[in-house]
Amino acid sequence: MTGLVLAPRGTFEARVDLTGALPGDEGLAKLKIGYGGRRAELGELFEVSGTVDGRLTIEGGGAELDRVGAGLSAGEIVVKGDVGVGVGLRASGGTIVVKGSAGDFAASELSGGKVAIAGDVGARLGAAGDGSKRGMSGGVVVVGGSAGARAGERMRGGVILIDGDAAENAASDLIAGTLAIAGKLGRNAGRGMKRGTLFLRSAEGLASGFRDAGEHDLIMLRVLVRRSQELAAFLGEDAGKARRYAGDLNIGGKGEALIVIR
Amino acid sequence: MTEPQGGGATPQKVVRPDVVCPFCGLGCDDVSLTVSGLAVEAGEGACGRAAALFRRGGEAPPAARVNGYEVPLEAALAAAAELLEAARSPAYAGLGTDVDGVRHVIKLACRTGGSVDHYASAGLFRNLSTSQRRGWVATTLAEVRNHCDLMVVVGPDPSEAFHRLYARVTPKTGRFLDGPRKIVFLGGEPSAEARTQLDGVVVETVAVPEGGLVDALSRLQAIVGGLAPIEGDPDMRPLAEALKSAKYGVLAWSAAALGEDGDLVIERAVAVVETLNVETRAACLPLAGRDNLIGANQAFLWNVGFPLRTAFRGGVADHDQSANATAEALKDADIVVWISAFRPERPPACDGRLIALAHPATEFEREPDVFIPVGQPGLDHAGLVFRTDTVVSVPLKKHRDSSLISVAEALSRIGGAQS
Amino acid sequence: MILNGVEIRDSFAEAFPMVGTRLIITADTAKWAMIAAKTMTGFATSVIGCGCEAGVEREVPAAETPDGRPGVAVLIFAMDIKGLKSVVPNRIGQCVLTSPTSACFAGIEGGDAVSIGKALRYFGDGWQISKNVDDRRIWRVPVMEGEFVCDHETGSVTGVGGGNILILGTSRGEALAAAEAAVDAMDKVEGCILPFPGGIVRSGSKVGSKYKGMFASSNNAYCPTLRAQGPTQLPPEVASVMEIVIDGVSEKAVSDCTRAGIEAVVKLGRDKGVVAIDAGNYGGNLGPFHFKLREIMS
Amino acid sequence: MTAVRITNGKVLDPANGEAGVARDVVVVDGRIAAADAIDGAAETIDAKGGIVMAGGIDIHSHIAGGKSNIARMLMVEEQRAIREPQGPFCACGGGLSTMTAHATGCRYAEMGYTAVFEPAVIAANARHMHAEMADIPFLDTGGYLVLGNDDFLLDLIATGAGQQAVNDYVAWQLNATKTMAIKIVNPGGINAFKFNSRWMNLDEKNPRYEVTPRTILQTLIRAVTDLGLAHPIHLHGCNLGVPGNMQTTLDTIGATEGLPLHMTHVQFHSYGTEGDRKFSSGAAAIAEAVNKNPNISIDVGQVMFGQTVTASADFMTQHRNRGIASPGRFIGMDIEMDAACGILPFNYKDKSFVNALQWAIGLELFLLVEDPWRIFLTTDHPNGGPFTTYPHLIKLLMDRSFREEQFSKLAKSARKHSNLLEIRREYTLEEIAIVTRAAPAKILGLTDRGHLGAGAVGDVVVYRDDPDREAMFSRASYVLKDGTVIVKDGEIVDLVYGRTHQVAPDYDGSMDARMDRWFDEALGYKARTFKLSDDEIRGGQGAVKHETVRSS
Repeated sequence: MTGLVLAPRGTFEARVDLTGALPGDEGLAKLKIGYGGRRAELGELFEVSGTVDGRLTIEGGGAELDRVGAGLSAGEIVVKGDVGVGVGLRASGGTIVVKGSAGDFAASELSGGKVAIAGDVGARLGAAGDGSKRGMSGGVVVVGGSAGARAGERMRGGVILIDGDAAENAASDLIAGTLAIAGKLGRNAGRGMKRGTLFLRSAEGLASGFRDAGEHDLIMLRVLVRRSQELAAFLGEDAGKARRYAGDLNIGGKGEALIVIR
Repeated sequence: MTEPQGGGATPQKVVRPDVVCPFCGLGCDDVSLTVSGLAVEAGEGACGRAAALFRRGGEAPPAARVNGYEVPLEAALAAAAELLEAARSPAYAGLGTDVDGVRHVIKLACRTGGSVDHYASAGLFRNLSTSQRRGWVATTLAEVRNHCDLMVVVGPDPSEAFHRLYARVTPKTGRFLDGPRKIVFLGGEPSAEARTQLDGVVVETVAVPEGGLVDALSRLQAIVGGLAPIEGDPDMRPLAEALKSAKYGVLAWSAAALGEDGDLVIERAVAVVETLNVETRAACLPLAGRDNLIGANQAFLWNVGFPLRTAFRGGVADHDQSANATAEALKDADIVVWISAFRPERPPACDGRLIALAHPATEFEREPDVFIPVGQPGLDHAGLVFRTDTVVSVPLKKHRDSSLISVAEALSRIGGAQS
Repeated sequence: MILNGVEIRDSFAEAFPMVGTRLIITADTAKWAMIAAKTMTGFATSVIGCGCEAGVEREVPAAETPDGRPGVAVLIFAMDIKGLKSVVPNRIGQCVLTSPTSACFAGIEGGDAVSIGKALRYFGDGWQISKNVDDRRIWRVPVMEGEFVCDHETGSVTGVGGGNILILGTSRGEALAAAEAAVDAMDKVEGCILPFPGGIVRSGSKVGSKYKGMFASSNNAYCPTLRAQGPTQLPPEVASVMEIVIDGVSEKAVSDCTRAGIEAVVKLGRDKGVVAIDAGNYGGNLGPFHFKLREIMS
Repeated sequence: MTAVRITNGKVLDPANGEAGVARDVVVVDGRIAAADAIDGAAETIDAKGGIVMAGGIDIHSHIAGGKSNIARMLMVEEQRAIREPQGPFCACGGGLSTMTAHATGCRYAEMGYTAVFEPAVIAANARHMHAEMADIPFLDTGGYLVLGNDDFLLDLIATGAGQQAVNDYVAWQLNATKTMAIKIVNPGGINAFKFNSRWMNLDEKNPRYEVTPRTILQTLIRAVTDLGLAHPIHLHGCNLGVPGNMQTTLDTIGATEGLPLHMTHVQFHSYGTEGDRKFSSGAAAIAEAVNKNPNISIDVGQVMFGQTVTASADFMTQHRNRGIASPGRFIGMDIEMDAACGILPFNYKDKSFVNALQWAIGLELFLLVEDPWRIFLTTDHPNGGPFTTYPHLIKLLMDRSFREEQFSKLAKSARKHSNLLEIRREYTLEEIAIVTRAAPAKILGLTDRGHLGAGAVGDVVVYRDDPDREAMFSRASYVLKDGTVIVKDGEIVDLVYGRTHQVAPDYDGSMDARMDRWFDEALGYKARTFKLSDDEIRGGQGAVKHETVRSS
């Protein structure tokens, strides 16, 4: 079962906006997509093969490929390479797997489904887009590498796990949801956090408005690791105790950063 | 109004009073210009920057150039049209032009495709980050001038960019003020010139540790909203009390000066004002308006429906504030159309071709493929620009005969040659 | 039908649909899980007087609970979903939230949602925290001992209430012993509870009364002391009758439970003083579920 | 000479008493000529089976200016979702409740409208308004200047400067802003909000100037009467949207003392306080008052269900309503000692008691006001809903069974509170022609518009006589603007631009000096910068200046 396969016909000379290229679309080759300052038929840029069966594979990929899987609601997209900005933008379901890295606004305003990116992601992972009040509201995002600035900005639900580092201002103005960062934090993580949970390895990099609330045996942790494979992998299956930092207290926030004691 | 001077070979010296200044967005209209032939000197009313930007020697403007060679204007326009015809991803950048110039950028970009951004839009989009998301309560220059009894300047002194700000909006007296006006600099210091303008106004400064403005405003927001935030430096309680008891408190800032976290600073300042308005009156004065930035954005909104940083592809507009920012767009652009009619702003470095519709005095790091010197709106031709408060727009007039064409005309002719 | 000397009467238990849910109550120890479960299912013998019928379904091993701690599954039944939505949060709030180390989870999916944490979170006075993982929301309500963790809501199911058997014995002691044996066996059936004290009700009732406002009253046809004063269902050798009432999540669960109970009683046999097994019904016109004893045992 | 002959159609021209007359309409050089003025024509349009009317005129639609731009910015989702397709005559605009200038012109033209007037020009924003209106294709436009909250005027009244000074000031402002009528928005209330008043009733004094809305209204009614403006004061009254405001509206009618007054979006001002929710329809009482007072005209401001954005100078009211914004955003601005604005997205829902009742109240007004020459078809675009809903609204008015079917979908609680089902009236085509063309032209004093008599402008529409009136009015068969065919079968086929209309009454020259001083002191810039010049209107074309009694 291979589904549809898109193979680039050559190197891209301009940014390609793949909005609308979703698995399950019979007429993919005729789809008008943005190519630099022009519009082009997808078939001009990609060789389209295979059959529609809910899966779409993009061979090669490339940092020029913007908005891959934007608006996805079902099915699977696999990119055997990098993607540009806005991968999984406002998707509500399905699965997107990127074997390479992704640009800015990956999984921005995601409301469901799963996005897995093997490499690094740019700024504003899962964040709110222009003019939107809220970022990602549901679903799961797993990043194998590191994330750029403002990961999870204004996020209000769902789970983001970052295996690598998160640059400055991670979880800025985060409303709710769970953001786990295995690596180092840039400065001011969690600034303006209203609610929500950060899972961290160390408190270094937390914004100034966080205060240590001590070590606790949290039943919640036991529940989370049993309900989420991804969190189990991150927290350890026997997670139970954590040091809790409350914040951002500068703004009267009720969020928390938890450092799981292993 | 005119004062004929001398005669013979010396060009007639004409003094033009009450000239509207188009540069910073305050829209001062009491600048006096002395024009002798092509030479221009700003006198009374002009701040230092306006004087420098209005100043012209008597020399004839440079000719248009293609690949560094002087050519007739027509040839340069044709060359530009040809380059654009072949372009794949144009980036229209700079955008320092009047409303008419922006209209023509839209028309051309709609045809050629490509992204459009203004070179000074960073501050605008920091403001939009909040105004578009949650809105705000804002005010205009004359409201501040007459109503505001307490102004809080958030961050660096905006008068660095808006030279005559305080003289214009916070003079010693205001129509509805009962006592002296007070101005608090939060996390910034008034310049020496600002202090002179603020003579008769009670000036206070509240120092904020480096990088601490977001947290300070967070605490202010919390206190005004009835929460009890943690203690921090500075103590924001006195300012919160002052704002609550003010009749018309204004929080002002220059978004461009607020740095990378500026959007977060602004969001908190807006929240403070929002909360204050439940019981008393307050408003924001967001300042960002250099070189008709606001006018360009306004013209975009009514013509395209989107703010700046919009790209056109096959005639369809797509708004994306990060992807279509000039710096991002340049990574992909094979041609940059640099537009800067108000000042000799240098175009950014880029790999692609460069068409410059630029101020005659522009010094290029790299010779543009096509250089078309353009006139300055409000000096070489009439035009319309918007003030920083977005509501008022001011008419610019022609004050000398320079033969320099307007951006609108240049683009219109490029578009005409192209089709 | 006679099994091991015990008559299985040609009768049937007449049962009604009830709406029920299952909750998994956990705690640091099995002891505390059971205390919380017992407390929250207390005073829930009959929907008539208690608003619901509830009981412990089974102990759940730590490996199977949502938080990996020892747990107890309880079932709660009410006459309709509205009733269930009112009693469930109320009982959890009073008896589980308050019980040391406890947590409370949904034990059933689908059906109308019944608020648990969704309703109880307000105890947190704004300090409550919700976590939504795997499309399931849990609430963390700060309490003096730590945090009370509770699922946002639980599902519900239309089950069966009022399944029953009557054990007719030759003496009070023998009837009770037989009923206890039945309860032991019936307890092992999943999906059922026996809501009465120790699973047994000695005051099995008939519908209605001569007194206005009484919905149930002494089932005089089965009262041994009244056998001389009207129609009786008791042969002369029967001196005592015990009833076991069964509520279950499905018809099958009730049927399985009924069988398990009868089998246990039959195993004791006539020698241990069990004369007959009967069941309570109202003539078959009121409840849609009829558990025919002989069919179940055939 | 260019000439177009429209033949075989039925002419519906109520202004000239023609109700379905079979005659040719001939347009010569952009103006309507007698049918026999020329032999043949360069172009003949066969309007067989069609109804021929004058171009539609919308007297109240917020199509341009700062508040429209704020709305566009706030509703970026709508702009993203609704893009105008690229085409030879279409630009890159979009939106619905927040249409771009180009889209506004296109959508109106497709429906057969050729003139639309912006009812709220804040003087400080007039230049922007004109710049934006110049980019609206197809339509004649003009603006009504918002006065009544400007500090200069309130100061004149408060200091007893006299009616003459007020008249001079009003005339000065009309000249400076190149507008065509005077609008009052929440008289004195917007100003009072700057001094932290939250409510303003008709006889309540402004906290600063101690002037009441009644005085402001009467003073400005007197001013436009003295100046001889064709259009009466265009009033957005006190207490917009407040339950019980029907009494304010009735009192306001009383305050006119028989002088002409146009009351706008009256639906929002016709609320009672009956019923368990303390919100009820006051339409019957308002309609009765309108019927009895021939000096009063109204437009309705019908509420139509769906997402829109409300944009008003009435910051006081909008600030009060900020909590019901949907999506939850709100922009307010105090503006230049002049007025203010408040922009608030809103989603009208048929299952909402209040919204459903608002819908019914609007229709009740339409159906209970007897004289179609004094009521105008508006949704107060975009405040009650986008103007693209007009065809649907026309069907509601013309088709009782359709109206009842729609009524049955409303929230039950609202149905109980409306007597809409008792009203049997159905608008005739002629009445539609009156409320959408003839009457608007008349109330605005546009003598050469809204009719098809010789000399009128060549703004002509041919509609297919479709029994489904919504379909009929959605896409005109032909639309001519100044004699040029711009729409064919509901599609734009050519791109032309209309003109801007203004009045320029004379004023005493001493007002110039006074305004110079006021601008220098209060506004902080020059009156001469503020004043628009003719060469700023439509690329130097200037405006069409209409006669007033005191004309320059």
